Amino acid sequence: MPNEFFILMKPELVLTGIIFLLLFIKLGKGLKNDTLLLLIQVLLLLNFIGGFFFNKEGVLFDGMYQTSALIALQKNILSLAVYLISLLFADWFKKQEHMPEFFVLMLSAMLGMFFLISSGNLLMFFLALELATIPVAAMANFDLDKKRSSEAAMKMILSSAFSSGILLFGISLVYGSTGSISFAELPGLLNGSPLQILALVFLFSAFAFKLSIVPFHLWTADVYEGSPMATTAFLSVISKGAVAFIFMATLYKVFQPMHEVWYNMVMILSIATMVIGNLFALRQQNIKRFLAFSSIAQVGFILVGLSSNSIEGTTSVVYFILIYVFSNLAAFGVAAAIASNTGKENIDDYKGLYRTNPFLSWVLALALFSLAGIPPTAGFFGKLFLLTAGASKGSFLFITIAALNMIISLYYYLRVIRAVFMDQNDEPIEKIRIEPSAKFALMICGAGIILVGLLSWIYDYIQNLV
Amino acid sequence: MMEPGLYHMLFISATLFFIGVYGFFTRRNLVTMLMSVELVLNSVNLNFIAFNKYLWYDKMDGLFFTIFVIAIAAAEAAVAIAIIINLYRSHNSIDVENAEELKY
Amino acid sequence: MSGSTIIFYLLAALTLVSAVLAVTTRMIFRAAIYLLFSLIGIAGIYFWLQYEFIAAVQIVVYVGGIVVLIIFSIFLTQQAGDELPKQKMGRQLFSALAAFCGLALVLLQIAQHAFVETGGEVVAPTVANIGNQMLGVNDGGYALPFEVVSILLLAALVGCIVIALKSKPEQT
Amino acid sequence: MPGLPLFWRGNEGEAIMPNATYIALIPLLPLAGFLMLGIFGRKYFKNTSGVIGTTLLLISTVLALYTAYGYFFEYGKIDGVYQKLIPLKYTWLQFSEGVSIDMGIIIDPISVMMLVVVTFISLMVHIYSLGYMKGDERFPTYYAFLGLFTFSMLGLVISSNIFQIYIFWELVGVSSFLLIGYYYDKPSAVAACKKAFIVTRFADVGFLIGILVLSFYAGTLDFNTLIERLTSAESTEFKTAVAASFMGMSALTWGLVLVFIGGAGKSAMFPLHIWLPDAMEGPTPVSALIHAATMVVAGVFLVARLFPVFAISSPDALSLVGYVGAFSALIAAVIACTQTDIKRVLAYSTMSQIGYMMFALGVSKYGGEDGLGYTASMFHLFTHAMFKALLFLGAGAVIHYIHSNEMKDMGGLRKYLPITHITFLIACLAIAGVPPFAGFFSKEEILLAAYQSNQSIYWVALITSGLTAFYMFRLYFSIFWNREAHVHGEHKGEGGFAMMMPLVLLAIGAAAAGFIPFGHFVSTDGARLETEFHLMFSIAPVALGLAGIFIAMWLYKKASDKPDKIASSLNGLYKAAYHKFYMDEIYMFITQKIIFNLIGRPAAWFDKNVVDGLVNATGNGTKDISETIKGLQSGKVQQYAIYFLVGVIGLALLFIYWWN
Amino acid sequence: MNLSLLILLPLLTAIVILLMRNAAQVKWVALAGAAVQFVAAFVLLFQFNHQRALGDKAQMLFETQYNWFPSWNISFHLGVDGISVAMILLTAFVVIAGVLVSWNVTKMTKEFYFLLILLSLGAYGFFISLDLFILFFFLEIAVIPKYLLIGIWGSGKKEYSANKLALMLMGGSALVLVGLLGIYFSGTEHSFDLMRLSQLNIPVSVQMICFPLLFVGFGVFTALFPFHTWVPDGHSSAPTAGSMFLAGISMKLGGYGCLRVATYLLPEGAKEYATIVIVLSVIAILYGAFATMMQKDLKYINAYSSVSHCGFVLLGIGMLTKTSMTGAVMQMVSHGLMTALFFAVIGMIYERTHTRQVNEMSGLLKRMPFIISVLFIVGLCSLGLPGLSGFVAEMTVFVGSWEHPDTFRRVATILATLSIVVTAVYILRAVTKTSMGPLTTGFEKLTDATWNEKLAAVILLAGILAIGLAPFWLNDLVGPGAEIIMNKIGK
Repeated sequence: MPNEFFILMKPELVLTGIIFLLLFIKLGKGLKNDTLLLLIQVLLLLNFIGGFFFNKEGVLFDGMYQTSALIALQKNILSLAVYLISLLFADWFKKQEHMPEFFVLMLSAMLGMFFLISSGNLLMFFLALELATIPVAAMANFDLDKKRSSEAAMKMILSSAFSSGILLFGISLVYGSTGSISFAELPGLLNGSPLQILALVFLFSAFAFKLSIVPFHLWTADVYEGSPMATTAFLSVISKGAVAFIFMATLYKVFQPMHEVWYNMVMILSIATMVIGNLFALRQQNIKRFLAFSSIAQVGFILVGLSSNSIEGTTSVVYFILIYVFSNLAAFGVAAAIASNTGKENIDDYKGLYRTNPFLSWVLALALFSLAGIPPTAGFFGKLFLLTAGASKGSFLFITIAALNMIISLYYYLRVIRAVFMDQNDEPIEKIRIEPSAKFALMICGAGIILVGLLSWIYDYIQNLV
Repeated sequence: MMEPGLYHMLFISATLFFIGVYGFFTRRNLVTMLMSVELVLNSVNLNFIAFNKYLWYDKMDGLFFTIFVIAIAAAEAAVAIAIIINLYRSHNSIDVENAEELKY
Repeated sequence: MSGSTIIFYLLAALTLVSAVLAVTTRMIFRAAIYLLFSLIGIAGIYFWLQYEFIAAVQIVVYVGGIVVLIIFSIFLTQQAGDELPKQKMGRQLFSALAAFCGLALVLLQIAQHAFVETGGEVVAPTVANIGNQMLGVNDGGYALPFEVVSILLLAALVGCIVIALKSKPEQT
Repeated sequence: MPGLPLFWRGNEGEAIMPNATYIALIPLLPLAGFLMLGIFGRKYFKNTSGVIGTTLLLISTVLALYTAYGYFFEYGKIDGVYQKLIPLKYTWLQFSEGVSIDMGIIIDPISVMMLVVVTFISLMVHIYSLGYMKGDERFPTYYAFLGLFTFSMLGLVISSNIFQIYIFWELVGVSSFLLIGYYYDKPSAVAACKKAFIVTRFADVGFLIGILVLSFYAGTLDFNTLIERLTSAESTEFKTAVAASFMGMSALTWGLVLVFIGGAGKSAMFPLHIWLPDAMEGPTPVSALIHAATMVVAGVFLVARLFPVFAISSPDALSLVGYVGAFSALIAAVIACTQTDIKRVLAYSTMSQIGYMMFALGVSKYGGEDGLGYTASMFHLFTHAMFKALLFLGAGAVIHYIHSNEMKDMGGLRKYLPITHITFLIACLAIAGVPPFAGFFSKEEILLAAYQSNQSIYWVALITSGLTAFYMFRLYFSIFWNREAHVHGEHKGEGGFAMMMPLVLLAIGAAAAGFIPFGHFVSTDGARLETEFHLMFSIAPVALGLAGIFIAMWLYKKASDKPDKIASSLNGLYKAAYHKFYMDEIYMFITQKIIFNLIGRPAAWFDKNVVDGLVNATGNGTKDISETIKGLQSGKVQQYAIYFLVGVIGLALLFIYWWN
Repeated sequence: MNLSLLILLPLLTAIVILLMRNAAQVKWVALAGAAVQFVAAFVLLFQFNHQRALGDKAQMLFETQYNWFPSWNISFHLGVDGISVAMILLTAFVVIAGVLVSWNVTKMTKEFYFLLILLSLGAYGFFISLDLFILFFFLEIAVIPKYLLIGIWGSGKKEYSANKLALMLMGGSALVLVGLLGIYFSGTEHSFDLMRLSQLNIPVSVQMICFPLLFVGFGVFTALFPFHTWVPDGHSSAPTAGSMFLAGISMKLGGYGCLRVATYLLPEGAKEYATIVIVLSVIAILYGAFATMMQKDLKYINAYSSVSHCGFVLLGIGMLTKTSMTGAVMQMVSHGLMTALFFAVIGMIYERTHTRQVNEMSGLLKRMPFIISVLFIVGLCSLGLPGLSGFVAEMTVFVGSWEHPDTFRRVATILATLSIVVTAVYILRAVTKTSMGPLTTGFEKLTDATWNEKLAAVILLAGILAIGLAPFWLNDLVGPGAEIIMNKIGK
């Protein structure tokens, strides 16, 4: 038992270790930011690499905690993302007085997500979700002297408290009608009665809130825009990824008896999410807000794949999120590099960027193409497989609407491309000095964007784990 | 009047829940909004306890849920209040209508 | 009608009426006090249900912790005597309508649902039972959630410190 | 031709085949000239290109004459009937089973006759141009285009496949276009070449559809097979083609009428003639070659090529040919009487004469004596090529000398241009049908054929013949007599040997060609046709012709105001004829007002505003929606929560009460 | 021949281009790459013919197959039949010419050639794909290079045009995608493999839904009315090589897709919707022609005329006879070469006169005989002069269309033939106005074509003439492919 305990909970334990290490360092006040950041980066890299080894399938704490190869992979995707974040926003991190605290918060949230993915009952699920949320609200407020940052944090904490209330109400109804909070027992107890549908809707809305599914998405853009870039990236990539994983697991496993209900729910909300996300993204000027709405639309796509309720669905969602990590982080990384050097966050400021910063421009272009689903970037494969998985249910109208939404999304991605490559500007952003670590991370992202799609074994690898 | 039972509890909790929700919708002061959230969480706690008491008395899941929710509520309130105070410092107001710079 | 029933109804009335007042009064300090009453009412109901431990926790955490925190923050951010700004009428009406619809829907569903009951043996919510299970690792033990909550509280603490304890020089 | 026998004699019982190699060379040599001069001429053959072109064509001419000799006198006949021989056939494009475009050579009387005519006239024009175009900036280009035209025209006449003829048909069209637009910096020339191309193109669509119709029913594009299948009443192809009807006419008739429309376009039949007068913007030798002697008779040739089908299977279509021809002949003659540009007069005259050939075909029947019209038509084609080329070249000499096309700038030139004068006179006599010049014989045969078969056409033809004599001599007298010449000193003579030799050779032809016993060689069924000469019959046309000549002499020999007086007394008719019966205006109305304004402009407008507008509206609409719903994201966190709750309630209602 | 080579060569070229240091090196690398590819295309042609002559009757030759996404049953399956070989030849011609005419691009040369080669990569891949997934992959790969080429190196309202093009093409491919997914899930065996699918019988109900999706989707690429409006704007704003690639290659992707995917895999759908296809294509033919008549910008003229000419492609496909389909493919090849050359010439003229307005030029023949001669030839090809490729293709379509005895198709054919007059009108108007007449003042100093322009023109002309003068080789190449498609459709 003890050995198994350490092996199975390895990711969480490692993360906890890092958190405490950071706290001790902070208390000791021994290290400069640069050194510390390097240390953190190394630790996170080790965490990521370590994630590949000693993975075992198993259950702990009477089913409260479960893990499997797929879950390990999902956690590792998140680890990778966190590692990339630590590289990409190095410039910003170094300027922070409270950098260790930021990482403590971020890694706590990560820990919450790990528990979330591994959670085996509704209580663990709820606690992990809160652990994954509350520190992020604090992270959102990290630009302490910016009004927008506080506003964003306020919106986040209040909205999420509200959504927690709804979620809890839903959980209580599930509990009341079945008497169980265990994921393993619930499928046998759910029967699709109206009250359970009501409970499902309440639960669903909480997931939807975290995933920014329309109409529960409204906090997203404001929080993304106001928060520091690193927080935004964390929210949009890691938080979303983790919730998508557990959402999928919950729907596929726990609510399998009610799959007809949630299939339709997912379909309707998917369409609404794509359409609304796209329509809002059309007219955004701020790059973070723009990426916020774009990520909302992306979630709409994830839902398409998710709706398939099949192995292909799981695989394609995990695959897509892997790709999404690379693409979105690359976009945020470029935006961060520009913002931290010039303070410019508007798309119009990007005009003529290519003339002065070709590297950033190409990475941004790759990232946006990948988000738009243009070959040969991985985003193409990701989206296509999501659609293919979704199409297996045979709803042509749904798939057609989804496919047509790709056009709108292409339009606004091209708007950025156009600003970067085509528009004339007498005063383009000057040549930016990119942190070496950020440059390295951008290269990783770029390579990921290209290779994850073309190398088909990655997809097969995921499929084998499912 | 009937002997109080499950449905009474559920009625109270549901009503409390939506009173909290109403407060959350209408209060302009951030602290009072937070108070409304506390009402909401309390109503849920009551739900869990009621279910545990009347239906699923063979285990204590509902009870534990309540305990943890209380803990979470505390943590949430703490962070929320920290954020509100910070917001007050920058805005000199905790009126929610004054914090809507981020929109559209 | 037994005495306990009357007590229950009184507690329920206290809870609900003070909750309504808490979300409607325009004096912020009074709102906090009404909230306090409402929470005490709920604690009373827990007592009534013979969940004394929970009732105690409720009193300690909410009344002793959260409400105090809230009152503190009110003092920090507001002159206590000020009237709260009034919400727009349309918003109020719409909120009331939405909340009422929600309530009606939920109550209707609850009322229509035939709840089943476990036939198992009653486990008394004594402190001993709760304590054992809380820290147990097997057979429905809640050690893991306990740990998770501790980390959450730690993180919340760190967050609060960073946010609220803003160092002076930065304020310029 | 050492080593190359004239023809292959196969084994006993097999058909005799002429040697295709040298027949193929006839068109290919001018093509070689075109390629060589077109690509390298500007660089390497700046001055020698004329000689190169002419030499190549001389070889072609010799080969053509050799072929003619061989065919008519050596091997062409079997049992007294000239055969349609196909010495070469190469599948160029296979559409489907049986239907393919073949590049082949057909050797039969008319194609051989045309080979001779085309090469000979072309040679004359080549030689003539050596003098006429001397010093021109684009001399090599000119000869290149001439080569292209000659190639195309020769290809056209030896085509063994109806699609092959269409191919060369288009090619002569384009070479005509290029040559009309030769003086490309003159806006009128540009307009004229465009007009010529587009009008004939319009007719070609008819031809094309006709081909499609015929080939569909015949199941082949090969001339011989097609004719065979569509003329034998027993064949299934014939039966279906006759049985299928559309708007009251059989499919076969439709096909033939459509093919005839193509022919009418190229041969400037009414109402598709409007391009021909304008085509005179090209260099005059070109007019002689293309717009008088060869290309414009392609329509006649086409009808002649398909004559058995017309005559046997669809008399309706054939009579249409006859009436259109007769009407064109008359109307062109009337217009010719009023024109003052000498080349335009000749152009209308050409149109009129082609009308003759057309109606001669129209009044003919198939086989034996009844086929007189056919023979006459071909005969007239032959003689007309001689004298009309001569007229144009003569006119060219005049224009070369006087630098103007207008009659009013001319007069009394007989002293300055003696050779031109004489040859021109011979040509005029020939066209007027004065014995014993060539035109007399061919025209007599035509009139006889018309008389025997269709009286109304005969009378039209007779009147036209009188008018012809009148306008030709009006032209003649206006140029060479009338006023005294006022010629500037810089002009030197008639343009040298190069220009005079063709005139003389053609004059000999125009004078003597009539004596060829044409019926021996060319007839509907290939058998020998004896044409008799009816003295009594000839009196009327000859008398009319002479009358025309004398009226012209009375009016135009001396400068006077008589013509003007007559013109004003015939006010309406004269004006109408002078304005070519307003055909151009009608066309302008149709193209500009109807096609451009009522179809083109609305189409462009529709595209820009409706179709494209819809596309843009979709884009803008999306943006508008986006702008409209931005209030959803109001920045108020409480509103967000309200939407949240509304969403939850909505979903719950939807799935509890409706979708379940 | 290993067909992967056709994809690897451009890929290699593109990578090498990225590694180059200066513009001159980039140009030569691109040219070398295009030339090697050109040779490879010919090698393919000869080997293909050789193989056929040896009696290899397989539907597709040189098949190669690698597993790609085995869990989706996707494989990297390549193979060619005569139709593909013809399209590859076309691409090779256009690419090398496009590289040559872009010799003077000075703005971001490296990126320009990189995108050009990437675009060609998409086309090559598309034409040899036998798996619908990779077919779609290559179809979409080509969209963004077009967008960037227009947006960065274009002229006029380039951003608008680039956007419109990218969005409309994406719209088309979105429909294609849905159609492909419909096919994929139609049977019990989920497969994207073209050969496999052609043996399965896709249920009629699926065909009825998927055919319009696929046909319209691919149709957008090939200017199906009313989805053609990206064509005029896109072409006129694009840089010369961009227009050449767009009209010469890209629009053909659509036609090929309509034929190979929509019609071949969904024969019942094709029959059912033939009427609509024919009506739309006849509208495109005539309407495009009439709209062209009103244009004043040379590029717009050619762009609208492309709408009209591509209508013949769709007409040929819609008529569903072997001959008409052969004609459609020939028209694709012919139009590709012709329109590429046309755009090349327009580009040459524009580079010298700095205007494309027909009204602002006159008499250019005097100053640039070579360019204008080519303009004449290509104009004549466009209006269907025998001896040039346009004639052959159009006539094949006409004859093929006429093989149906019913009145509707007859009338459609006749209406389509009428367009050749309108074509003559606008082509002659444009050509004569620019090249003939008195020379516009200010143009006295203009120079004729440079070596690279001449070479580009000669290469394309050679292609046009090779088809125009000796169409039988192309016919023999394409015909059997069309016959297989027809056999699937049945009579």
